[in-house]
Amino acid sequence: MLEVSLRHDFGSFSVDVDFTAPKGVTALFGASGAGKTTVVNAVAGLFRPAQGRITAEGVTLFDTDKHINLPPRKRRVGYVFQEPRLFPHMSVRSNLLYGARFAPRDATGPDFDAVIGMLGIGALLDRRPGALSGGEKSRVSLGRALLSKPRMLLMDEPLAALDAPRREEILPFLESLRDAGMPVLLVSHSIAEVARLASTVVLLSKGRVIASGPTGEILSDPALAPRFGAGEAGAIITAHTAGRDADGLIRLETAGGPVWVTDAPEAAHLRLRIQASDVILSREAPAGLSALNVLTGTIRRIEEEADGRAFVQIAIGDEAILSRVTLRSVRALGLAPGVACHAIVKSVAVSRDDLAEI
Amino acid sequence: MLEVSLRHDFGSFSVDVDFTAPKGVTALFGASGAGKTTVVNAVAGLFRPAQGRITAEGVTLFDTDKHINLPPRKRRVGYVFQEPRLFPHMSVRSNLLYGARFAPRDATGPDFDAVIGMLGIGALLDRRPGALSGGEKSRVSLGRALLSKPRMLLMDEPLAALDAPRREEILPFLESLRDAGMPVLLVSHSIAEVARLASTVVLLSKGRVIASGPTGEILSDPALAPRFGAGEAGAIITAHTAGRDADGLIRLETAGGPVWVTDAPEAAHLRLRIQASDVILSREAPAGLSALNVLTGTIRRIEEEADGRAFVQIAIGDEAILSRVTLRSVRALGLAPGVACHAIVKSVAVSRDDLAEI
Amino acid sequence: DPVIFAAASLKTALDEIATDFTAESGVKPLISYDGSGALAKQILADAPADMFISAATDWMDQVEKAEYILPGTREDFLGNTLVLISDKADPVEIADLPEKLGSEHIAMGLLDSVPAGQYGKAALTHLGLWDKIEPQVAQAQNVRAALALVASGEAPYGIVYKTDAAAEPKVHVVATFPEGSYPAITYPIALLKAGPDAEGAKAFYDYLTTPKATALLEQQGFEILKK
Amino acid sequence: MDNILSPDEWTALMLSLKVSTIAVGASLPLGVWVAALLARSNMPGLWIVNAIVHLPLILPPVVTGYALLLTFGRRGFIGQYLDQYLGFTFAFQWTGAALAAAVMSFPLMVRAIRLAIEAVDPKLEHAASTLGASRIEVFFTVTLPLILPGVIAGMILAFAKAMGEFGATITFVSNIPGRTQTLPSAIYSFLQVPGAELQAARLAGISVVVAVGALVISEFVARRVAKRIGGA
Amino acid sequence: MDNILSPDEWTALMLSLKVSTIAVGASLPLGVWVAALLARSNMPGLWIVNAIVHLPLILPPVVTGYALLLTFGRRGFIGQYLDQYLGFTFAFQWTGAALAAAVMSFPLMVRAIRLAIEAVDPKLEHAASTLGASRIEVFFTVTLPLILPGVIAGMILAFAKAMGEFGATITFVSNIPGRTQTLPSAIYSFLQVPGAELQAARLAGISVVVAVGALVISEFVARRVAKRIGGA
Ligand SMILES: Nc1ncnc2c1ncn2[C@@H]1O[C@H](COP(=O)(O)OP(=O)(O)OP(=O)(O)O)[C@@H](O)[C@H]1O
Ligand SMILES: Nc1ncnc2c1ncn2[C@@H]1O[C@H](COP(=O)(O)OP(=O)(O)OP(=O)(O)O)[C@@H](O)[C@H]1O
Ligand code: MOO
Ligand SMILES: [Mg+2]
Ligand SMILES: [Mg+2]
Repeated sequence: MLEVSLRHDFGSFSVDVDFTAPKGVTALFGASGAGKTTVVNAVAGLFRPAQGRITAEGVTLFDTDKHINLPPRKRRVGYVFQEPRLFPHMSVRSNLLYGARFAPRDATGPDFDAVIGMLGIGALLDRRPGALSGGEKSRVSLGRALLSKPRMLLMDEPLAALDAPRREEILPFLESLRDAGMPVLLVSHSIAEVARLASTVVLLSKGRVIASGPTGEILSDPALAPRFGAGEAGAIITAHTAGRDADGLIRLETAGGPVWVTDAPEAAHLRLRIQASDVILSREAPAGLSALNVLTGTIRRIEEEADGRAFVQIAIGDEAILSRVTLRSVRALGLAPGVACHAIVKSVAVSRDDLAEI
Repeated sequence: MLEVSLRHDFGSFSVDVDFTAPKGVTALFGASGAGKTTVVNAVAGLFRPAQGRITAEGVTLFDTDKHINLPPRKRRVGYVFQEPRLFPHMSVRSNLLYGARFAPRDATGPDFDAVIGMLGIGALLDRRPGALSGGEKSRVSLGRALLSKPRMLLMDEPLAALDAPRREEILPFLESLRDAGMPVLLVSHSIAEVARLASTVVLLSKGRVIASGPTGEILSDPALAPRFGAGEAGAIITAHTAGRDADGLIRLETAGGPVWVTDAPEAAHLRLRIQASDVILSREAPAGLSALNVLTGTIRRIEEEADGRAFVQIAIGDEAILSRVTLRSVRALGLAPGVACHAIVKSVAVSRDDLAEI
Repeated sequence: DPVIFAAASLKTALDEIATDFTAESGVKPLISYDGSGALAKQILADAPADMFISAATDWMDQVEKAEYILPGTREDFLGNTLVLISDKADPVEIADLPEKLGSEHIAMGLLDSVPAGQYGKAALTHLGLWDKIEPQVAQAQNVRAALALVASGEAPYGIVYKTDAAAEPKVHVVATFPEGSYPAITYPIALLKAGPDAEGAKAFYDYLTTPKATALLEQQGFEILKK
Repeated sequence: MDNILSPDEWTALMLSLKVSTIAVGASLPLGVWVAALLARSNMPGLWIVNAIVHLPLILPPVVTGYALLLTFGRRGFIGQYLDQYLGFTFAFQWTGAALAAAVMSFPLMVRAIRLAIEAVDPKLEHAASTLGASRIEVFFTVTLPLILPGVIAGMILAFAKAMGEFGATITFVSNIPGRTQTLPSAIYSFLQVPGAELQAARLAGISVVVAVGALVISEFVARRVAKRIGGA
Repeated sequence: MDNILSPDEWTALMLSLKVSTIAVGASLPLGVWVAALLARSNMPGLWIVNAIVHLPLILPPVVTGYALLLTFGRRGFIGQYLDQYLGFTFAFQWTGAALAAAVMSFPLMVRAIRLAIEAVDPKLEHAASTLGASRIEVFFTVTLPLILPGVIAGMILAFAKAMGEFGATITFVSNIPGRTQTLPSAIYSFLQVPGAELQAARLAGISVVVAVGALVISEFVARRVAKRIGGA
């Protein structure tokens, strides 16, 4: 549980932010210059807002009214800065181990070897930061924060400098930390990352919170879609693991019918993100297609866009999925609210990134 | 035309790279630590390899045999560094204008106001870099290189720190530069960016070139797919603009049939990227689907993957598209080389990012 | 071993005498040379010295007034003569000095603080030349620096002690100031209360008046006042 | 001020200011150049330059004064040519005092500037060079502005040293009231006169006020410059 | 060496080395602390500290020596208590020479270290603080290692100055051979005697060799340290 409320005026820019993050991963999302780093710095204790109050897990970190301002070291946040900020005079190993020596005896954290392996920095341990590549630096910086045995992680675009395969090796690790109960405040420009990791999204714009709430709600809100970039909108529905078939596919049950995926976290209940642009609609039950997943529901709402496209929201049980189709298809198929319809989703379109434990 | 050939040994890491980039945008792609920045630094003249030769547009920039080593300023490359490297003692405006004063009289380059507007940094001109956000810094750094009236652009992950909407405002600008004939060497971890901008891809791994060639070929090679990250593989086919329908959809003709998209560059001939995970296969001609685009062809090759999925390559005229489906579907539909089949692609799945002028 | 504070101009002679003395007695005087003023100030700040040889009476007066001196040990020890030097050998009439000097400079010790400078000023005043010469006086930090200015050709003339002139082969004595044109130059000597080795000091004090020692001093150009 | 200072003392103060200012101003370009050389060049014989620069610090000032006399005196092995061909001489001139002050304060100035240059991130200079700036242009547009606080620190150290320098000065140009008698020479004279301690203290006080004034101003300027560089 | 140097000169050389080393070593912690204060603190009265630190540079050395005598002499207003309660006295002891050398070289040391501290990126210190380090821990684990080249520069400047210092030393502890006669004092004595230039030059040469040796070694060490910090 993280409660942030702060106000500050930089002259040319002012922040006025209030939000509450229940638990798990909270994503700060917003355009460049929206104030994300400013908020994270305030939580870390590196920036002192003119006015505000910050509490984390019941501990007051900062309160202008009560004149409380815990120094950064007492906040014990593992901060992955937007730029690496490695200590240039220490080897990579010393950088990584720096935080551990200041941690309280009873503090726990991930294992050194596990972190090294996951980040692929085992070969760099005796090098100095000056001789590392950009991505290597940012991995070491991530490792340094993880290994400081923090009570909370603050991560400002930790994966921005990394290639996709490397990112996919790191994400499960962050998930496992989250699942172990570590609160995380994450700044990211990647919807996929946010959808996969975050339970709460706080959307910032020009120093103000313009939306905040559960990830599913925020991401499936068609009105907010432009903020996330073209084609990133999508709904999140609940799925229950129903077992693995003989050919290795994993069967999930949803309110709209079964969904088969190739890879999923091992958990009974999952959040399943289905990107709107991945959903094909059909009035008749489709046959003879390579796509295995056909969810059945009723059209609830159609939002026409200016550019010849529309978002179609299909109610599936209590939940809904989104499909983005051309207006031509809307007319050709006679789609309208109340019409029953089938949503076709390829198994491979649902990637590991789109599934998260509840 | 850029020819790079260089060899250097750092002890723990060695580079041995040879490639030729015909014209337009050349993307350097590879995992973190693969040697991308090292190559770019060598082209810029900031890193002097032990052995090698670099020529750009017929000018020899570097040649160990001939003892040629043009100083960086004579190379006139606009280098967008991986980290911003702004001059801290100058205002944003002075940073932006820094390069122009050293450019030869007759050098041309993009217009100041156009660059400012495109980057959205008009409000920052009188600020100092110390007070900018991470993304603001990287935009200014991009602007500084663009405004130095270079003969060639070197961009090391120029858009990594930016949000998707901002990125989409910058990409068309880079496209227009490219189309105006500016050679560009681009480092990027984003397949979408590479597919959209680059005509040539050079794939680096551990200091070696493991593949290089036209973007379409490299991206549709199933063997290379894991390097790009899950689900990013996809083929590139040629399309010809056939006009705009009454409902605003743009009709493109391909060897496999018509494709409708919602947005496309204004050009007669286009490269159309179709991501493998976006393609649904069907033996019968499908009907009653919201997906408008059905390409017809013959299965050429099926590459089974270890995890229950397969890449299916479908020949369409001289070209080919890729589809990624589950093995279950391969069996259920009886897919095999030689079998005729329909590839279904949603119009909205083809985004502006997937289309590029030839 | 006794600590001796002695005016810097005595260094050459005194070092030699001390070496002989050590050879004979086994006592090694530790001699600290500096300007008389600096030494006097240190004595006034309780410096652990057994003996003081000043180049001027006023500093010794200060020390005596503050009761640092062993009563009855102060004596006028040495005398010196003021001479005009030049880097050329031609003798000069002191009265012609203003003309000879033209726009050039004459090197002297600091007029307010270096005894050789004070005596020089007194002599020139007495001879009625001071007003003409004053603007051309280059005041050096000590006698040695004045000598160097003449030896290096920077200043064509300088006023120093006869003992100093004798030690620098590059300068020549071109005139001697008439006796009486300046106060007698006396080097008072005294034993002090505060030193670590009163006995050794006394021995050295006595040794200084042995013929062997006085011969050395005379050889340097000093006049022996205390026989 | 007139009733605090005698005309000679007043002249000495003015002379000290002039000498120190000119010593610092005239040696600054050379100081920056030598500092840049020491900080950035890899030339093999550079340690000799470094040693020579430090000499005035290592040697008692009087020795430096003698060395100056032997070099730049009217018959010195450089001085004689200056005199002969340019009719220029340092001897007994305030210019000589300025030379002595410059030489004595040079190591302090160089070290401060050098430390500042070593702190400049060469990556910024590289960036400037890719933008088309030549080495000299890079120096003047990037390096120099970034080391400004260090240059100011070097200047103030040198100025303070110049205001206090006396051993080399008096040996080289002696002490001619109104021409080469700087404040420290005047103070020294007083210290050698029985009972003139108060006068010496008074002059020392004035010297301190002047130098501390310069110090405070320079700190203020350096902080503003540093702030501009740091951001905001 | 024995045939080059008389026993007294040999003693003087050894004394100079001892005095300079101890002066630098003993003032280093204070120097680092004062430099950190001046570089980072915003306390209002700090300019006074700054001024006091610079005083020995501004004043003629003899004045500083005299001030030391008045302060730390056996009847000085601090010295009398040291003498009375601790039985310890600086005046006319080699410890006094070390004190004088320390005081005279202090401004140089502080300025070099201060410049180095000002060049440290506070963002690194912030990073350390988020990792749990207290201010003191941050200083010792991050700031201090980063300023090491500056500290070395400060030490070598101070050492060179201490090796050459003589005005304050001779005034404070006199020039007693074998006890308080440092190399510069010995040189000075020779210089005051006409015709002893060669002996003075010889001692000056030895002084230069020692200090330049220290200089070269320190440069080497500083470069290595800087390289370690810079990368590779
Ligand atoms: N001076 C050096 N000494 C030793 N190794 C070095 C040096 N410079 C670079 N390297 C190594 O060379 C490799 C390639 O570095 P480079 O910066 O080119 O990687 P990159 O492909 O740009 O990676 P990234 O995407 O992380 O920026 C890295 O493993 C790096 O550690
Ligand atoms: N000290 C300052 N003075 C003035 N403006 C500032 C200062 N610090 C930050 N800003 C401004 O506040 C805004 C928010 O900055 P912040 O670093 O929080 O952005 P961000 O959301 O992290 O952006 P990015 O994604 O680009 O890193 C920016 O416009 C920045 O220029
Ligand atoms: O005390 Mo002296 O002998 O005039 O320098
Ligand atoms: Mg930010
Ligand atoms: Mg890189």
